[in-house]
Order: sequence, then structure tokens, then C-alpha cells
Amino acid sequence: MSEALARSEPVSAQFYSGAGVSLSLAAPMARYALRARQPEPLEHLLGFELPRQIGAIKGGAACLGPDEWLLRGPVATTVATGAGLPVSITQVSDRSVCLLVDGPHAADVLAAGCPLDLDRFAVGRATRTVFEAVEILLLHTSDDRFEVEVWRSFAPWLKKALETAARQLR
Amino acid sequence: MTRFSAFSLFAKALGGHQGWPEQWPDASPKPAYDAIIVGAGGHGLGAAYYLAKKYGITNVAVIEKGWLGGGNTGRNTTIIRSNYLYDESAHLYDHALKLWDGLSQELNYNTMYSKRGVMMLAHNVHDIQSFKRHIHANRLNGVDNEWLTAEQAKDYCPPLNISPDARYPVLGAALQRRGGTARHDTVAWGYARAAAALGVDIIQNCAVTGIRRGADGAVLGVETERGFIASRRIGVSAAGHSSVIMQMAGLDFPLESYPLQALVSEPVKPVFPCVVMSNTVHAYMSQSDKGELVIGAGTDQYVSYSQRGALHIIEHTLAAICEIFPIFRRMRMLRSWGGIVDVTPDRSPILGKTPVPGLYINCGWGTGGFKATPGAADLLAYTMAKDEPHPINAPYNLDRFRTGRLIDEAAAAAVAH
Amino acid sequence: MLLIHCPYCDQQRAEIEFAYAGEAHIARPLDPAAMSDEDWARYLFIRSNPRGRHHERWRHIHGCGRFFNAVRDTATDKFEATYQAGKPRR
Amino acid sequence: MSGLRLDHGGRMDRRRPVSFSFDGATYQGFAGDTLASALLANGVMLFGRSFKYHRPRGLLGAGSEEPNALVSVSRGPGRHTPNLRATGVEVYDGLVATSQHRWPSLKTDLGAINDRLGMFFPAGFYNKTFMWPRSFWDKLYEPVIRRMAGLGEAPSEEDPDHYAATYAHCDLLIVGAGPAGIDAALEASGTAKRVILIDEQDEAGGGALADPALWPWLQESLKDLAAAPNITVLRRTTAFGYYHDNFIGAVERLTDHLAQIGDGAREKLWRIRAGEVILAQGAIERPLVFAGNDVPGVMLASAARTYLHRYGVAVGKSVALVAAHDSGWQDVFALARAGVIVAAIIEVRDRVAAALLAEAEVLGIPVKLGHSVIDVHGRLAVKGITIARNDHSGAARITCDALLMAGGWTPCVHLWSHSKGSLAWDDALGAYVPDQPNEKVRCVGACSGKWNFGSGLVIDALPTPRDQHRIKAFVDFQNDVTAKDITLAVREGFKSIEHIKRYTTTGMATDQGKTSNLNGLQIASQALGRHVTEVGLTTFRPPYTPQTFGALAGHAKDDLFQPTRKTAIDGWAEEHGAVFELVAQWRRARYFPQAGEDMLAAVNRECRAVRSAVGIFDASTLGKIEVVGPDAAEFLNRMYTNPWKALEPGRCRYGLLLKEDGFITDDGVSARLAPDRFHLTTTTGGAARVLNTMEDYLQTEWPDLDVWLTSTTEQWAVIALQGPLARKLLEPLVAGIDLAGDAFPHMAIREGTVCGVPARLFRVSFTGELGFEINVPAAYGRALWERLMTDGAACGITPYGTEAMHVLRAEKGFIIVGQDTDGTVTPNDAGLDWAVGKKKPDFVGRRSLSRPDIVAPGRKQLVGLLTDDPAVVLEEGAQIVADPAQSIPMKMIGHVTSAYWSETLGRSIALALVAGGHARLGETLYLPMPGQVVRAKVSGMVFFDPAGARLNV
Repeated sequence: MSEALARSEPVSAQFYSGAGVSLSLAAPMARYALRARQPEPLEHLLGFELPRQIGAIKGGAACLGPDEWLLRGPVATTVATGAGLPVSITQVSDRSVCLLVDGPHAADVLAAGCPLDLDRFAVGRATRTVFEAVEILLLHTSDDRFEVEVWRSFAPWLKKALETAARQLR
Repeated sequence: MTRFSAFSLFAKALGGHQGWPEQWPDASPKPAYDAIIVGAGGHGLGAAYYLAKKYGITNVAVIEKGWLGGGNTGRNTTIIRSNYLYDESAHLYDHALKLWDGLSQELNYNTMYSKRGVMMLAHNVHDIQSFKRHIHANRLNGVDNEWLTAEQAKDYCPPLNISPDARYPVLGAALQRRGGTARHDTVAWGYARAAAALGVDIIQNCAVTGIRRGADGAVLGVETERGFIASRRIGVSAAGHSSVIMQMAGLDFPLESYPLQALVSEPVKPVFPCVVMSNTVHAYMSQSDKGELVIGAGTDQYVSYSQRGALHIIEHTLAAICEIFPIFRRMRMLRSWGGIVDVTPDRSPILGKTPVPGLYINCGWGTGGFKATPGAADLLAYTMAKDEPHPINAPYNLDRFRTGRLIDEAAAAAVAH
Repeated sequence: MLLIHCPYCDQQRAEIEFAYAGEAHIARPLDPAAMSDEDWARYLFIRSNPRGRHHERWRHIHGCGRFFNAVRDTATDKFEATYQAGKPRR
Repeated sequence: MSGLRLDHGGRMDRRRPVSFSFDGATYQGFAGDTLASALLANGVMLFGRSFKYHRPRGLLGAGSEEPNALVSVSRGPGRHTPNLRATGVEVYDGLVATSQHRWPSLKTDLGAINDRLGMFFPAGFYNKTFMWPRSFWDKLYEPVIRRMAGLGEAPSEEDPDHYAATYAHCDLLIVGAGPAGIDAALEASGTAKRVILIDEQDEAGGGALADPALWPWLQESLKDLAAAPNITVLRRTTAFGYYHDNFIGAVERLTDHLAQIGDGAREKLWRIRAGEVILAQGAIERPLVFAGNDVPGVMLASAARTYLHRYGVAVGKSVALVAAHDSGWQDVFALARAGVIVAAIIEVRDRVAAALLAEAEVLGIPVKLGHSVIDVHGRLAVKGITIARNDHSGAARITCDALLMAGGWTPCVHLWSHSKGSLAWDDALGAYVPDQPNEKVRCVGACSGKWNFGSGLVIDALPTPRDQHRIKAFVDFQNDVTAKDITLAVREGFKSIEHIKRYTTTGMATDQGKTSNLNGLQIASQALGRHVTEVGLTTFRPPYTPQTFGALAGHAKDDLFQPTRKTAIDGWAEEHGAVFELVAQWRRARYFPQAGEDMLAAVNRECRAVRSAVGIFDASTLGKIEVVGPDAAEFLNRMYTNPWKALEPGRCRYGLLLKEDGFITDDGVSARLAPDRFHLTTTTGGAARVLNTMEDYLQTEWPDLDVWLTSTTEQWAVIALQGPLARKLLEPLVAGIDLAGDAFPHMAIREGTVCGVPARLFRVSFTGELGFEINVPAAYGRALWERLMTDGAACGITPYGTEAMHVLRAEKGFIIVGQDTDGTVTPNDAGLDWAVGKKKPDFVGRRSLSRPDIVAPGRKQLVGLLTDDPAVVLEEGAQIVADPAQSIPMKMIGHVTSAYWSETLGRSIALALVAGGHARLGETLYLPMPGQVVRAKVSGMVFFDPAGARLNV
């Protein structure tokens, strides 16, 4: 994008590493909020299929609601505006940052403040939920990895909360 | 009525306390009364007392579905204050506050009204603007309320954390010195005893199941579990259950009932000298005569009559308390409980006549009911006796929801920008 | 903390993901200007507030984002059903 | 000396002696002891003083039912914990415990005068006196009552410990790891169920810990549980509350038992959602009610057995038993077998099972059937008892140093009751037992009323020849409630157990009536002549045992209490000395003081810079919503007061949002980017509320509209450049947008790049100056801000904060929703009629604007206010009157909503809501302040550049 202006992020890249869990910030990415009554017009624009079931991830897209998907991809990803179509495509690349929770105890760290039954939250699932009072978007992307999308201004709080939970693991 | 005093206590002690009579007889319903009050909480019992004492109507029954004082009267955090913003509110609550002063002597029953001062914390610029507005309005209404700096607030309440680094720093406070607390149960018992002495029948365990109306629409009496009881004058003071009762008279009301929790700590020696309220972080605390820290929690978000609150409300409340008073983090919660608060759209009560002739209502007090007890009781009695509202409660009519003349203290205080 | 079935996600989720949104099936009048003050006030403010079966709205605000309807017993707080917005009253 | 450590037995670790202190004296115990067992082993019988009468008290029990033995434990600064049950404090090397609620010492407590005067302090005595003279209440009576009350001292310093919390999910939660709970867990081992088994004690086993015959089974079972991968066993964990839908709160104590506590969390809150719950909480033995039943050394028979077997401690050298239940017999048989002298069994019943009599004979224990204890001798410790036949004859004295009580058993139905399960009265057990569940839960073992303790007699108070009204036979030990207090309450008309409880305070002590509730109920039932079920049952309320505030708050402490939201530019502001203010969850720079400046000086300088050169302001916190779809304009047209359909792409419009009740709730400038795309802004505090409200209308009322809402508040960093030099500064950095006045007029939006970053550029002004609001992706906000500061240095760029922003907008008469409006203000009141689409048939809130009191004259309307003395700045919130000479209460006609020193105008300005204000232009009004009355004239709201010429420089 710009050579002149540098990005700045609300939390540092690698912020905790301990027994059974490490916490870090994912690299910047492109994010698009996609909305439509039916996925077809969006799929037509995007050129790929969207997951149909709420909570499913397919490719870079997670189905968050009956008419809502979040598409995540490399920074250079662009999507048409969908002008004139009964769809809404909004770029939200910088709205959130993504915190990575890795390791065999990743779920234990998240359980400190997330009321989801994480044993039943399989790899390949995504959902909005909360960590204590802060809304997060949780993606279970591989066995030992959860990705936590959180709005930018809440990221320092969440970082500290996750770090504290990680330290308190026994 | 045996007069209560140190002397009578001494005299009865010599007889092994065998000689104390019942504080109020457990009455059975008569076929008819000049007035009936539905709901034997502090408000209802007080209304019966004032009907008999001030307005000469002694053939009165108070009908209660459970035990007297078993509802919100016995389930609140006992805060008393009158530093409300609007003239209507200030007049209403100050009327009550003036009656609180001297109530023990009037009822010959120690209600333990403790003028400990109620301090409301300002945590941001908007709070300061709002509190100053209250203070100026109160001053011109003759209601005491003063501004304290953070340091003055800490002097008044030493456990307060006034560190500027706190998440919600204390920027100052509004203090009403006449505010305080009272022993909640004794208010109901004191009114019950005094009313009974004037001839009021207190009928417990007698749920109202219907309201009978005549061809002209006016009330004829109440149907109860123990039969029909006739009266041309019925006052409903049933707090969270008011909607249910009013529906028996065919009236839908602008009310919703929410669970509200409160809790106490284990008793400790005196450590907390006043009442502190923080609307911003939702924390309300005082220390009872017994030594318990009495803490008001928030309401649950949904309508409910279950008297059962959620744990996350308690978590939030105690986190807020520990933030403002960090020395209490090792204190322990002894008991928590839920009440039902009836809330109107403008969070102010409805107190006056209803569209049904002979039917009067006192409801919608939300979390403010206890402090208003003597005032609401007196005004309900006045309205029932005269069949017209007193100027103080005239603005608290049902029609305000139609005309738009709302009395919205919360709207005036809240809203961040 | 209630456990609430979201009829869109088809999952039981913790209450803190949801926001209560008041009594259900009170549709906004199609022509408010034609209404009397009484009727308008009734729409705005009058609520059934029953002790018992209550039709109410919730929003899965920290989930799929959808408003939906529920039937809950206000005496026990137990849900009888939740169903999607626009579906007939249960 | 009474209790003593036996040379054998017990489960504590005799190889690990520990040294601890109590009230300054040093004692020895073993790892595995509780403070109670260790002190008892050292012959200590006196543990505390009762609440009201300050009577000396010893141990009643051995577990969480203990009402008497409350101590404070201090372990360094801030780590003072009052009111701990000695029976639950595990000893460690260096433990420092003290007794409480006594002065000057536990043995000699002057408060015990209350005991001598006890006849004047019956239940409810304070309701009947302390009323005269009236003034004495505040100054004398109440302070004295308060000083006499309370138990331990509250902590006086901040707790340095921290607390953890977690959610947990399981298919089966078992509360209580006694034999019944362990059996239930074993049954589930090897299944696919996720099982959590929790127990409040340091060791699993419950009642089995006091029964050596079960120890081999226990050892095997615990090994099996440890090996089962699906079972988690949590010790030192108390399930304290049972909430909706099988949600159980529990607290695990992690460090209080450790000599070295390290930096781990002290306690951990478990928030458990269970598919099914099994309650195996056991039962609590009931004391008997008789004169002197509270003398130190009178305790529950089961507790004596626990001290014997679990801790290897004899509670006395020569003990007596008073029993109404078989179980006590077995307890003293165990003591006798261990070599303790059992002086006598005093059995209230006339007949007991022959096997019991035979065993007593074998052990050489004298038995007195049909007898009761009528007095206990000794003050600080039991020295003997007097017994008599139930017909009052044959009084005799027995020497003993401990008296055990076996009054039957009370099932622990606390959590069951929290869950709103119903209870049924069991006449044979004399107790309430679980009946119908309200959740997916069942009770097993003793808490369901099924036990193998034998049978007994249900009795209220023991027969006595003495005057029942003159003896102190305790029901609630901690709160000093006696049988005669309960009968007094009944006599005074308190007939429901809820009333009796509140009048006498029985069951309201820190043990929450675990040993007293049923006795109280029986006595009330007798006094009323009504069956127990007609007297009622007090509600069990969480928590089961007292729980630490800190644990319930979990990790929500300090920085983690609640998030403070910070913008991308916040760090720069902090580094440059900004003073912040909190607005909703955000913190915003309020002003940027330079050396020596106070707020006013800084704000004046910032205002001057904006009016004369260029100011830079971080507006990122404003809420932003992207509204997209073919029906976007139609949707906004229905939501906002003003028309939106005709707004051309590329143009902006001020939008005013009402609640359905007609009052202003939010506002903001919004832009049409394309026919089907809008960029909305909201107030900082209103962002979430506005989005939720819009979603509500969209999803619920107008689901047919093809439009979607996306929050973009955090997508964009927003930098406002305001001032005559704004264009000059910005122009070189912008590509793809012509900034010239006619190409990019006021209230327009353009998309292009700024410093190569894609940007949305608004030409808007909240200051009255030429201005731009630059929206760039949030990650570039700080870099762009710094670039502008660098480039703008030459033309005097000045960062300004929210305070200067407020002044500048007030000079222009722009309102701030939430400050100049308060939720009771209509558009007309606020002078915003121009923003209401008169031709629109409907929008949210429109109908309410024609309600009678909304169109009535005399409403408070927003106006300007200029003090006669231009140097006087009014106080925000100051009240306005028309007649300053009136007496209090005054008729107030309005109040000041905003008031500032205007550096631009060289005088003060204010906005105010005044009754009928629009018709009062030029009128003089008065503001009675403490000590003076300020005069001010009503003016228009625009104080500066009313023609708006400065927008187009």
C-alpha cells in the first residue's frame, strides 16, 4: 500500500510463551464483511463457494450468521464492491487484529473467560462469542491453534487477559 | 398496644419476657372494609397506618399473599436519600425523608434510621456535570446535597480508592448527609404494629385472585383465597406483582418486573462509615448495624418473577466493589438473594388513581422503593382518602405516558457522549 | 446464567452472548400518524409482564447477531421454545 | 487441658510437624491438621466469643457447619482474613491465627457483661428501645451498637493476591466426594462422560475419613478415579451456588494452606455448566437444645469421632454423650475403643436397640435411658453435667470434660434448594429431604435422607425442670439465639419461619444456620402448636459457605477490570503529555498542556490555533456504520428525522436520531458514498446502541429491506484537521481528490489516498473553520498523524483535545447529544426543527412529537446565555430562575448545559435549556449560586461567525 506510512499495531507480535501455550499476533490480513440473503450473488462475485452452515469455515470465509460471512485473506486480497447488487461488501481489514493461541493448553487459556464448550468446538469451526465482557470471533483452525479476532481497541485488554490466564495455568 | 421503651423492656425482663403481647394480631377477613390495601410491604402497611392515623379511616384491611414484609421491603439494600434532580422527584423523596426522621418515635418502633450520608461517586466529566446539576437543583429545592473533591470523599469514606490510575478514577462525589440506611424489616413491623393498634386488620397468607367491579365499572371488592371481601376503595401496593393484580381489574400497565440481586459480607467491626453509590460501575455499598457490608448488585436483563439471579451479575458487582474499595478483596460474601423490581418506562413510580373508579395504584418504584416508604405510604393514603392525588404525587399519574410528560431521572443522568 | 437455544445457530449458548430485547410480537404500527395518543402510548409502553408464559425477544448479539423470539416462563425462567423472527407466535 | 493427641491413629502426617501460633502462643501440630484439630490436640478448648453475649465458645463441629470457632489469619501486609472457621484452616508452618470479637483477651472479655445482662437483650430488643432521647441515637446508641457488633476486623490494606477464574463444561458434576459421591463417579468412569467431582475438603473421602474401616476402599477408589481419564477431581473446592440451567459456581482454594504461597492465584472461580448434577453433600448432625449446650467442650458427637479418627485427637479424657439418635452411640463406642473414658450415655429416648445397650455394656459405659442433660458446669470448659430423668426427677451430677450431642441429622439440601428443587418433610427423620427436581439433578447418599446412621427421636428442646424462660439453651450458637428467643418471637406474633428468622436472627450467622435451622423450626412448631410444614422453611441462599469477593471477581482486577479502549493515536497523545478523559469505554485526550499551562491556558492556546492556523484532533472514537444495499437510503429515511433519499453520492448530511418516544438519542454527520452505500457516524458513547437499534428495526420491523449494517468504528482512524490552513497542509499529501473549494465543497466526501493510503476524506467542520476529517485504515492512523505534525510544524499545527473541541463547537452553537440534551429533549427543544423532514410521513419517533405535552408551551428549549459580566463563566448544571428574590423551594426554569471561556470572543459563553427559551431572546435571567446571583441574557446559540464565512476560506 504505502511506503511512506508505517503500520502500527495495538499489541506486540509475540507476547507470551510458556509451558503448553504461546500467544502471538497474526500478520496483517485483508478482511471483508460479506452480507446477503443468499450466498449465490456473493459467490458469483467472489468466484468461490461460501460455507452454508453457521459456524463453518471454508477457504478463507467463515459463516457467522444466516446472512453473514467474514472473508479473511492475504493483505492484497481485493473484492468488488457489489454495487447495485442486493449484497453488502465492506472492507474491515483493520477493524480487528488476530491473536493466535497455540499449544496443547490453548483451550484452557480461552476457557478462562469464554463460556463456549471448547471440547465441542471442533477444528474448522468459527463463531462470535465473548471473552468475559469483550466480544471476540473465535476460529478453531487446527488441533492446537485457536485464532481470536478482536476489535482493535480491545486487543491490549484481551492480550493481557489471555496472558494472565496462561500464567495461571497449573 | 404495649408501649416499647427501655422501661417496658426492663419490666418485661423481670417476668422472663413472658408478658409481651402480639405485635399485631393475625386477622381473619371481615366481609367488608372501608378500604383495602393489597400488599403488606412497608408501603402498603404504611398506607393503612396513615389512613387510620391521619385520615380517620380505620376500618381497613391489608391483604398479603405471603407474610408481611416478605417482598422487597425485606430484600433491599436499605438506602435512603432524596437528592433527586427533577422537582417532582425531589419533592416526593424529600417528603419521604422528612417522615423517616422521627419515624421510630412516631411508630414507637426503632427503625434504626442511620443518617450516615449517601455519597455518589463521579468517575468522568459527564458525571461531574450531572452531579453538579443535581446539587444546584437540590440546593434551590431545599434538599441538602454537596460536592466533595476526591480527597474530601476519601476523608468521608477512608476505604475509598482515589488513585488517578484506577480504571474508573474518583473525580469527586455528591454527598447527601441526611441520607443513610434503616433496618428494613422493622419498617414493615413498625407500621404493622402501629396500624393494628389503630384497628387495621392485617390478613396474611391470603392471595388476591380477582378484583370485582360493578356495572358502573367501579370496584366492589377483591376475590381472595379466603373468599370475597367487599370494599369501594382498593389500593394496590404489590411491587413486582402489580401488573398481575392490575390485570385482574382489566388494566394493562406500563410495567416490567426484573430480578435484582443484593448480597452481604460476613460481619466485621465498623469499617465503612457511610453509603457509597457508583452508578458508572454499578456498585452500591454500606455497612449494617450488624457489621455486614451490604451490597446492591445490578438487575438481570430479562423479565422474571423467579427471585433467582445470575452469578455473572454478582461477579461484576464484586469486581466493581473491589475496584473502588480494594481493601475488601479478601472479605467474603455471606448471603446473596434476589428480589423483583417493577420498572416503568421512565423509571419513576406510578402513584395515584387508575381509570377504574375506587382503584388506586402505587407501583413502579424500581430500585427506589425502600427510601420512599413513608412518603409513598402517606401519599397513597391521602389519594385513597380524598379520591384525588396530593400535589406531590399528582405528576406520578398514569396519563403521563400518553401525554409524554415523563419524569425520567435516569435519562437525565446517563447518556455518554 | 441462562442457557439459551439460538434458533439460527441451533445451539445452546450462554446468556452472556445474548441481549434481552423486551416483549415479542409487538409490531410497530404501519401508520403511526393515524393513531390516537392512547393507542400510541399503548404501543410504546404497555407490556403484559405476566407471571408465567412470556413471549419475548432476544438478540444473539455476540453470536450470529440475529433477533429471535422465545417463550419463557417468568416464574421459573425456563424456556419453552425459541424460534426465528417472523415465525408465528407459539 | 481437655483434648489431647493420641499416640496413634489419624490421617495427618506425623513425620511432618508444623509450628503455628494462636493468640500469640506457639503450638505444634502436624501437616494434615486443621487449626481446630491441632489446637484441640494441644488442649485448647476456647476458640471464640459469641456475637451478642460474648459467651466463651469452643468447637461445635469439625467441618463447614462450625458456628463458633471463627478466627482471623494474617500472613503479611494485606493478607488478613477474618472470620475463618478453625475447622477449615489447614495448619502450615508459621501460621498466625488470632481470636476475634473479644477485648482485652479471649479468656477475659469485657463484652461478656452482655451475658450477665442477657435478660435485657432478648430477640428484637433494639426495636423496642434506643428511641429516647431522640438525639442520642445518632451520637450514642448507634455507634455503640455498631462497635459491639461485627466479628473480626476487616482487612485494612489492599490484598496483594490475585485470583483466577475459568469456565468448565462437563456431562456430570458430582458435588461431594464422600462414599456416595465417589461411588457415583466410579460408576461414570470408563464412560464417555466428562465428569467433575468436587469436594470442599483438603482430602476426598467425606464421612469415610472418620471411619478407618473404609480407608482401604477409599484408597483404592481414589486410585481408580485418578486413573480415569474422563474424571477430574477438584479438592479444596466448594460448590457454593447452583444457578439456572445447571450452572454451578465453585471456588477452589489454591494457596491458603501453603506455607510458601509463591505468585500463583490464591483462589480460582469455577463456572461450571453441567449436563447432569449429582449432589452428594452428606448430612450435618444436629445439636440438642438444653441449658449450657454452648459451653466449650460441648460438641457434636460426629465431630468427636472425626477428631478421633481423622486427626488422632481425643476431645476429652472423660466424655459424656447426650443422645436422641443412635449415631451418637456409635461415636462414643469408637472413642471408648480408642481408650477414651466415656463417663455416661444420657439417652433421651426410653428405649433403644438392644444391640446398642449390649455394646455399651461390653465397653463398660454407664447408660441413662429416658434422661436429659439439664445443666452444664464450667465456663471456659466443661467440668461436668447435671442430668435428670425426663420426668424431671433424679437429678444427678456427672463429671466429664466434654459432652457430645447426638440430635439426629439434617440432609444438606442447600444446593438442591438453590436449584429450586422442592423439599418434602420427612417426619421420621425430622428433616426436609429433596423431592421434585427443577433441574437435571439428583441427590444421593445422606443428603437425600438415606443414611445408615440408625434412627432417632425428633425433639425440639430437651425436657428440663428449670424455667424454660430463664435458661439459655442455644439454637443458633454464633448469633446467640436461644429457644426462649424463638418462643418470644412467636408470642409477639411472628409466625412464619421467615419472620422468626428475621426477628431473632436465627440462621443468619456466617454458618447460615447449618446446625440451627431445623432446631429453630422444631421449637417454633412446638410454640405455635402447628406442624413444621405450616411454619415454613427458610430459603437457602447462595453461597453454601462464605466466598471471597476477590474470587468471585475472578481476574477482573486492575487493568483487567474493564477494558479501556484506546485509539491508534492514543500512544502519541500519551507520549506528548495529554491529559485524558474517559468517555464511555474510551479514553480521549482532553487537552495537551505545555509546560506551566493549566487546562484553561492549554485550551485557550488550542482554540487560538484552530481559529488562526490549523488544529489537529483525534476523532477516531466516533461510531461508524457502513450501511450498504439497494434499500440503504430508504432505511436511513425511516430511521433519521431528516430526508436521505435525495442526498447525492459524494455529499454529507447531519442526521438526527430519535427514540420512538420522540427524544433525541444520537446524531452525527453521515455521507453517501454511492447510491447504495453510506458511511454513518454516531456519537462515541452511542455507537453500539445505535447499531443495535438499527439492527432491531431492520431485522424485526422491516425485514423486507435489502440493506445491511457493518460496524466500521474500528476500521478507521479519524484525524480532524481544522483551521484556515487545513487545506494548505493537507493538499500535498492527497492524491486523487481535488481539494479546491468548488470541487470539494463543505459537507462533501471524497475517496482517494492520503500519503498513499486509501482514505475517505470528509469536508466537514465541528469548529466552524475550514476543516477535513481524514479517515484512514486504523493501522496507519498514528503514522499519518505524525506526518501531519511534521509537515504542519511550519504553519503552527496544534493538537487539540476534547475540551477545546467542546469550546469551539459551542462558539458555533453545535450541540453535544448527552450534554446539551439529556434524553428528555425533542428536536424542537434543541432548536433542530430544521433537521426534521416535515414532509416525511413517518420516521422513528415522529408520532411521539405530536403528543400533548410535547407540543405544549413552556417546554425547556436550548438557547444561548451570555452573562452580564463577561468574565464570569457559568457552572455547567447551574440552575436558572426568572425571579431571584423568591424563597426556597425556588421555581427553576432551566439549567446550563454547556459553559466555557471563549478565547475567540474574549468572554464567557453558555448554552442552556430554558422553559419557553426560544421566546425569551434578550430576556435577563438569574442563576442563584452559593453566595451570589449571576445575571445572564438569553441569546441565540451561534456566538461566532453566524454567516459561516470561515468555512470557505
